[in-house]
Amino acid sequence: MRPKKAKKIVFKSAEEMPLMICSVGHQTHNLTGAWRNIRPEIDLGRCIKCGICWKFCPEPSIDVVDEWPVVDYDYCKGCGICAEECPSKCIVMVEERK
Amino acid sequence: MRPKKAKKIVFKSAEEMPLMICSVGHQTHNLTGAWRNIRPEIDLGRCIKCGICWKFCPEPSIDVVDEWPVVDYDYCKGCGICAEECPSKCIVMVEERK
Amino acid sequence: MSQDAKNEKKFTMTLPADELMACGHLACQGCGATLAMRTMLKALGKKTALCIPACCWAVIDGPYPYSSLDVPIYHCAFETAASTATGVKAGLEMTGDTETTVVAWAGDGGTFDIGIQALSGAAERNDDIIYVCYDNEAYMNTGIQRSSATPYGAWTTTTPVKHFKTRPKKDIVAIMAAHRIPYIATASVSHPEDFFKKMKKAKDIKGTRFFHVYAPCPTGWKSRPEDTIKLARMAVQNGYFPLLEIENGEKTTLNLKLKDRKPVDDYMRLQGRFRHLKPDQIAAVQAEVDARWERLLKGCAA
Amino acid sequence: MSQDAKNEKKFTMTLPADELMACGHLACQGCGATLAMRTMLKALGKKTALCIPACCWAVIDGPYPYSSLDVPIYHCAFETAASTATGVKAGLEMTGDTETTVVAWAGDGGTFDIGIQALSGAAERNDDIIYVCYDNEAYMNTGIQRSSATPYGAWTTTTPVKHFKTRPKKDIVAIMAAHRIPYIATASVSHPEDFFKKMKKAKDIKGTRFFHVYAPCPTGWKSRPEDTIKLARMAVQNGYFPLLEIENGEKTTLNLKLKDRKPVDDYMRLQGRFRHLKPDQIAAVQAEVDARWERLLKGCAA
Amino acid sequence: MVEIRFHGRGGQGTVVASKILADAIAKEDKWVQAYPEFGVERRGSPVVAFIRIDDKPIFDKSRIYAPDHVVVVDPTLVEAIDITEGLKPGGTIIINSDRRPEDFPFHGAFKVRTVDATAIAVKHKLGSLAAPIVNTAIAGAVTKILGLAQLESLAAAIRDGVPIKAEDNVQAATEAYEMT
Amino acid sequence: MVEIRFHGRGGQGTVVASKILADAIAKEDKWVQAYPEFGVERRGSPVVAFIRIDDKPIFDKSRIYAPDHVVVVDPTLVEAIDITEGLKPGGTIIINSDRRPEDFPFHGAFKVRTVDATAIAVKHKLGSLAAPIVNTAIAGAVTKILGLAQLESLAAAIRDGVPIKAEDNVQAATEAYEMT
Amino acid sequence: MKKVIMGNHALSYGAMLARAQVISAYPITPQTQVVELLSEMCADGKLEAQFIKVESEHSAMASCIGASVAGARTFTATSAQGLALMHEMLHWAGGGRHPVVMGNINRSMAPGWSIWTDQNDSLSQRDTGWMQFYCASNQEVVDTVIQAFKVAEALMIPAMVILDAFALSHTYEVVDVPDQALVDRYLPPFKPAIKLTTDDPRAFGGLTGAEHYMELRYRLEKDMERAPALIEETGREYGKLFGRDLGLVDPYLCDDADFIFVTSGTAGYTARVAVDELRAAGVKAGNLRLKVFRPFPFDRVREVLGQVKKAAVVDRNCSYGAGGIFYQEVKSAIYGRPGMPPLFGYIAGLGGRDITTESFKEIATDALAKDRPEEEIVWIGVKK
Amino acid sequence: MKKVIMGNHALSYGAMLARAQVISAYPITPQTQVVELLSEMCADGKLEAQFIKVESEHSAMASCIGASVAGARTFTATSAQGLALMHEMLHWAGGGRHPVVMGNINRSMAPGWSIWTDQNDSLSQRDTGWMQFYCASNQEVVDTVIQAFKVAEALMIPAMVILDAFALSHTYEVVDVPDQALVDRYLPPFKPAIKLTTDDPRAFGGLTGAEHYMELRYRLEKDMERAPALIEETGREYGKLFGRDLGLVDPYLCDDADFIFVTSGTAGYTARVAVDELRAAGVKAGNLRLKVFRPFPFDRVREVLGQVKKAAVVDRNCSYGAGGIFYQEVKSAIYGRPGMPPLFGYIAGLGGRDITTESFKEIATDALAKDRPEEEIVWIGVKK
Ligand SMILES: Cc1ncc(C[n+]2csc(CCOP(=O)(O)OP(=O)(O)O)c2C)c(N)n1
Ligand SMILES: Cc1ncc(C[n+]2csc(CCOP(=O)(O)OP(=O)(O)O)c2C)c(N)n1
Ligand code: SF4
Ligand code: SF4
Ligand code: SF4
Ligand code: SF4
Repeated sequence: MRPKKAKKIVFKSAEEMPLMICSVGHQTHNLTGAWRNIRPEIDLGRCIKCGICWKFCPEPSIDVVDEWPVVDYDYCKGCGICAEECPSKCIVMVEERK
Repeated sequence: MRPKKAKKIVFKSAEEMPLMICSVGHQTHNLTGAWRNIRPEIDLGRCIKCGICWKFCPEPSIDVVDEWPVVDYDYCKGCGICAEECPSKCIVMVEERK
Repeated sequence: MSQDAKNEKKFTMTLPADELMACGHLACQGCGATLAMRTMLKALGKKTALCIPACCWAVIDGPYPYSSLDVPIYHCAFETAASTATGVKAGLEMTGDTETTVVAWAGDGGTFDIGIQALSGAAERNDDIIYVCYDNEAYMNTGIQRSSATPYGAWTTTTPVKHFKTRPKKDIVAIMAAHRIPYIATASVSHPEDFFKKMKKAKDIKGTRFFHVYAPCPTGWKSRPEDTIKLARMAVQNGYFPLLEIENGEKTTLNLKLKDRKPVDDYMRLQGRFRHLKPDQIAAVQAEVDARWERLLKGCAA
Repeated sequence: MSQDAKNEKKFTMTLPADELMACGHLACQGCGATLAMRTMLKALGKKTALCIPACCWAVIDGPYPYSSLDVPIYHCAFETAASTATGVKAGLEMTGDTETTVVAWAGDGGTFDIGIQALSGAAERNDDIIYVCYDNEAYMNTGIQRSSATPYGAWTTTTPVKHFKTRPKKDIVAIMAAHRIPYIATASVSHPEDFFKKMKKAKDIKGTRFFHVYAPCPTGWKSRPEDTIKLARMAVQNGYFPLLEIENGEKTTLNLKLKDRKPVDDYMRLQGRFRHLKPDQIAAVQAEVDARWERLLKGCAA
Repeated sequence: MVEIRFHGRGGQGTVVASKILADAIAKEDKWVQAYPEFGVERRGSPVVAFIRIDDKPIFDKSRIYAPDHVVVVDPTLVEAIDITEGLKPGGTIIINSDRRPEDFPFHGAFKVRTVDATAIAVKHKLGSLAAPIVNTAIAGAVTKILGLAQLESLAAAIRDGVPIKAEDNVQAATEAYEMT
Repeated sequence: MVEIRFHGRGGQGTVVASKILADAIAKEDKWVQAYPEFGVERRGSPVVAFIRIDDKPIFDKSRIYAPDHVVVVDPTLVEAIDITEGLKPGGTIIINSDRRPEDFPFHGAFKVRTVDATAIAVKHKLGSLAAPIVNTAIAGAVTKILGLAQLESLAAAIRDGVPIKAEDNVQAATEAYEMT
Repeated sequence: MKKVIMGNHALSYGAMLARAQVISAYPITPQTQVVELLSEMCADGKLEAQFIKVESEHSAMASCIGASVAGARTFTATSAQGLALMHEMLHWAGGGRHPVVMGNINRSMAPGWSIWTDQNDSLSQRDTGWMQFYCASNQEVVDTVIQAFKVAEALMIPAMVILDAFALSHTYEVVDVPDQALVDRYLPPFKPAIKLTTDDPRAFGGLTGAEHYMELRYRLEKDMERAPALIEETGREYGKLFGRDLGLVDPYLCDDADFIFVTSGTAGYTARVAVDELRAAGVKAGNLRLKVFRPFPFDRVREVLGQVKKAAVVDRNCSYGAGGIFYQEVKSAIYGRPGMPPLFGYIAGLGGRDITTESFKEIATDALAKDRPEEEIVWIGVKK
Repeated sequence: MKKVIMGNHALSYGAMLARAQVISAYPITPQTQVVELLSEMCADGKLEAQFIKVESEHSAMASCIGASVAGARTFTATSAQGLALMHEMLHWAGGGRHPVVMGNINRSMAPGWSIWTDQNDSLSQRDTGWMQFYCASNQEVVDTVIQAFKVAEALMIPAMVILDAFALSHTYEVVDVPDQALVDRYLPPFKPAIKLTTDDPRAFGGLTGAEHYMELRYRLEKDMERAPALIEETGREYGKLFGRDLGLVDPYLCDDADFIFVTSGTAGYTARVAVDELRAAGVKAGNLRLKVFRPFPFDRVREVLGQVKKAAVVDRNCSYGAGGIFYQEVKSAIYGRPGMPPLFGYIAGLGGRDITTESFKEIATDALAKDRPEEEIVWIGVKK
């Protein structure tokens, strides 16, 4: 898996660009967390580690840290799938504060 | 059915041609009998008027004259289908004289 | 019977006498495709418009400024038989002609290969056209190159004997059936009355109607011109090209049940394009034909 | 269970942990197509090359000079997913790489409509590629226009409520089955393990393999982003999108037999695109789904 | 010539807001040009729209780089991106927010005005609680603050341009117009 | 420069005949150009082929309108079409026929020579009785009559260019060559 | 009646007012709103037409051709890849004399994927036998569609109405939408002399030998040559009815100019602003905007260029290996004519890069500093 | 080794000697023999390539592109309708920098159906970013295919090798078929710097915004501009190995000429015969045959035209509404240059109409009688 928060690419001249039109950087430079207007919050107390939120996240922005699900808010778009699918209903979607 | 031996079309100028690219004459101007190297000859004596030769001629160059099959040699290409299919074998293919 | 009695007797015509296709056209000797056109027009009559893409028929009809047919033809681009027909139908309707039957008339290449997308699109929209594919099993107009209708084993100029076609023929009827259009029929130049009957029936159905017509090509098959009808008949009788109808992609009817199907062997032997095949290869063809036949019977049962 | 016990417990992963698709991509919130890609790559691994035609995924991956995937992608023309993949495969083979799995990855428009000819051609040649169609039932990338995968009754910007789509969805699986390719499978983002299993299986088959993957699109379906998985699951459970496999166009296997199928009604109610439909119209959809289901059971029996 | 930039998110009707304003302005026989950012915005992602106003025909078809004013339809963007980029010194920034102008960092450098369009939209049952549709309320506030058109023109524009709940939208716009 | 026109029917190998001749001539380091009529000939329909010969490179790519000689591969064409069209006065006409030169109307106006290539082909079992393949026999006769090349060159050309029954074809050509 | 509409809807209104009878189209960004609005117009009965929702642009043009030969007034719209996919059928409509009218949104050709504007898509169709109109405002779009039908049907030659992606297609402008009754007066129903009908069965477009083909193409060219006069005549007629003249070119302050830009599309309007600023700065500048590119307006271009001291052609396109296409064709048009000015060529704005008044000033500065061009092409606003 | 072969087979031999690795093609008259022979070569193992028998030309070019980006040397051939159907993919190969080499047989565009020669098919592709080589003999065909691969791969720009229908495609001529070992020396295997591989995964051709697109296209144009020198250099290198130089243009007796024809394709050879006859009749005539049209050989054309008193461009094509394409581009190339001659334009030979030595004499007579052109275009050999 590519590094997160990859760096933005800036070409100073046409010569710097590869002759063929191909990627040289990684899209993780794009912090899609900014798209979110509701955020998932996981109550680990009630989490049963079923892995369902992880498996269904389309970004994917649920990481597994020390065997626990952790939302990466830099990328989570706030779709709410994890909360919807969580069998133990331990994920709630809360408004981003304005 | 269009007239046989339709006349050839000759345009003297571009203006004479219809603006759209469309036919103004009939293909019967083209006497395909010239393509033939063997010719069907029908022995009417043995013909049972079954209509099979007529129905299978791809040109079609078997006419029906007074209820008898008559080959139109102006167009018959000499494929031999009529002879092959004739149930009473009353059509024979003979070499065109050279 | 006496000569007079014979003179009295009427000449038997199992099809209407009117000819909308006249002689003078440019088909090869013994061309099956030509016979197919002749029969179809007898069924559809004068109020018919044809869209013909690149194919032998684009040549057969005759060069500018001539035509062999008594119905209007739009010679369209190779891949556009269906889409052009759809347009013609819409254009006629919007200008007040609602009766004319619009027919897309294409070869197997123009149907199975480069034209299948336009055909599939028209079928999905259920556009009100009749699509007829006359199948001579290769690109003949350009000099016998393989198409996806070319059967396993056949020689063509692009499937040389050393590299003969090893893929089976694309099953266009099954593909069209999967589109669930109102009417599909197969026909053969050896059975013009059957073709005529089906065409008459199709004329009165609304929506997309598809015909797959078997049309031997002596030039491309390396067969004798006089064998054209015989070959077509054999193909029907040995189950190589079954005559059938499918309604709404569901109801399949086999038009002639064959109790004892003949082997494909002698049918293939009459064609130069199969000359190089070894017995086991011919057996493979036989097996494929048998399998398809079984599927069909199942389909009819279902 | 005690907190310590819980701390001990491993986090359940029904799929490999490796991610070949990373975050930062441009999919909408709750995009099903994105999840489909994530799951497929888990099954195929690094030695995979993708040919992606115009579709949402051409945007989702990210703009030049970036990419979200850890496998090579050739962004190809809209109608060329299959033909480009065929070329890539041939090119790799002729330059010594025989292992890489070449995948054509296209939307429903790029598959059912403008890309079906290239797909049909590749299937007829049995080119050695995996073709995946992720189906969101319309042209979403261009802003929700009808495709031939759009179901009966659905609103799109080109099938406005007053003129909603009245033609049924094209049955791509039946069409591909008629091509008799080695392997066909359907999958749904709601059943990633099933999708994963089938993809693994397909990887080891030679020839043309086709996947039809159900991928809800909240933007285009006017559904809530969080309902994406739920909708996909309902579609599977009510028989609207059955999970199945077809081998050589013959052997059909229904992956989960449903004894009591749920009605499509509540599934449709969750989607704004169907809001305008009257009960009888929804009943019509139900009838169509039931009929197709019956055909499938027959097919399996056969 | 007046040039305004709008900031919002895909799906919030930012473009519609600018369009309604353009309609209102045109009704007063001014010349106007309105366009969205030329991009492939996805639902939720930040989007931009522009409008150009003049009392003679507008021939300049190039994009707006230095707007006179900025309108922020979605306040969360204030943290996410630099909404002041290119804004002319002394330009006005109108933000949909329940906070006070002073609460914003760029207050001072620019004229900041806030309007709680969300509250207004919710009150008039426009859109859902989770996703209220604020474009008409915003339009009302902007029209007033920048003195772009008469309330009547705006109301008329809304009646032409907004198919559903036209009157509720007119009221939302009016309330915003009068509040500010 | 010598220019020759061939008349035959689609499927009879008229083009092949001209091609074989061209090969033979090229073997003697002359420059040659051979081409079929640019048409969509169908089996059975009359077709035409041309060949141009010179001892320096040939730059003229236009078509041949006034040939020096005419070769008629299929005698039935003599009635069907005007095979003398454009033929240079005093040009030679070589016809595949069992009849005598005098039997042909244009005898006198032109030098007419006949060769029974069909008989030769049949004798050497080339093609079928119904459709004998006469192109090599014709080539033999033409080579000799017009003095285009040595028999060896023609034989070699046939061996290169005719895949099946090469030797029988060489013999047919030789017989025609020597007969005439 | 005044409306604030986007360029794409201006196309739809044009087709509606012209009473198109058959529409066959396929969606593509940035054209989609054209077909979406037309779908609605058909659904609401505002437009009595059959809308064929085809499966590709190739089929879109094929079915337009079919409908046209059957006698129906036919419209479609596309952009970039879609236009390119139609290429074979564009030759078909042109050579077959089918007066289809098509809207094309100028979008750059892939790869890489771009949805932004430049003219390479439409200009690569310059040899297909279509007339090409380039628009600079939404008003011009709706007016031109109506005129295009009139000219196309009079000459039996198809016509393309072209607008820049986003800069027009998605930009809302104030448009005076013509009155239907007046449009009906201006544009009578389509009644071709020859059409496909069973009453007079003909074969269209059959195999055409060397003895006929050239004459048919000669006629096409001769009719193309009649177009410029007809466009100006019908343009004046349009002016009488609707108060807006439509011509081949749109000269701005060229009469007394020392230096002019030669432009097209929206850049041709931005150029006017630059001209004003240059004049304010003391440069006697002008702008010649070409509205029609096919047929090429030879006479008008020569007229205007004959009276200026220097000119700079600004191309939002490039024919790789030959340079800017407008530059190439303008040079060709004035070759060998007395009193023509030094002509400078610039390429700007590819792939949606903006062309601003600054771009024009940069061009003016460069051109005014030189006696004659020193490079084949000068690229503006590119990181070299 | 000397062989009498048809032009189509010359293409096949060229591809075989270049060791093409992937061939993807679709049949069309008059190109069919190209693919038929290649099929046989693959079947016989004479050529180690994968031959993809696609279902359309659009797919042919798409699969060539796929094979090329994967690092394989790729060849295809087509004509007219097939070429037109590829149009979108031609832009793709050009813009994507995929060095596919393609044979195109010049055939007139339908409708009406024509299988006979003219140049409208290939010239309508002049804006797609391909190099274009026009051949006049079968020898030139085989030589040019080999050179085209070398130049295309060096620049990463695709190339089209073009020959007239029948006049070359079906005409048997004496050809010296190059020796494989020498060809291998001249043309090393294709080893692109960047290609599609899982070892270094990249996304090719993704969405390219206004901030990047123009630079990529600028690079394409700059590399195109390097082509003329490279074509001459590799042409001389070819001459050293095979005794036949290959250049951009083929001037015949131009040095001391008062009047020259500017020609291309087979007409460019027939013109030489006319030149000889004119000289015999006392007219100091010459002929400049353009072998390369893209990139346009600006310098060579200016050089030659700068030294003659008068010139007549003969076009076997027409851009409707603009005239002959070679005429247009030659005029454009010499505009504003000192000492350039009056240039006359003629259109001849459309739809397979023959262009004979008489045609050229008619042209000479017309041009020599006038001081400067009196009409935009003069049509030769058309029934007006
Ligand atoms: C786009 C395009 N590609 C190729 C051709 C050349 N072409 C004309 S007819 C033909 C073959 C037609 O085969 P089929 O459809 O089977 O009809 P048949 O000739 O066998 O009657 C081909 C390849 C063409 N006209 N257009
Ligand atoms: C030839 C061509 N026509 C049209 C388009 C415009 N276009 C790009 S993506 C798209 C729709 C794709 O729909 P689908 O395949 O269903 O994928 P989705 O966007 O739904 O993921 C269209 C019409 C194009 N790129 N090329
Ligand atoms: S809200 Fe959506 S994007 Fe965020 S973590 Fe949950 S599933 Fe992933
Ligand atoms: S031989 Fe053939 S063409 Fe002649 S009449 Fe008999 S069937 Fe017809
Ligand atoms: S090639 Fe075959 S199909 Fe074509 S005209 Fe001849 S016989 Fe008929
Ligand atoms: S439009 Fe639909 S398919 Fe496309 S990215 Fe958004 S959610 Fe996914």
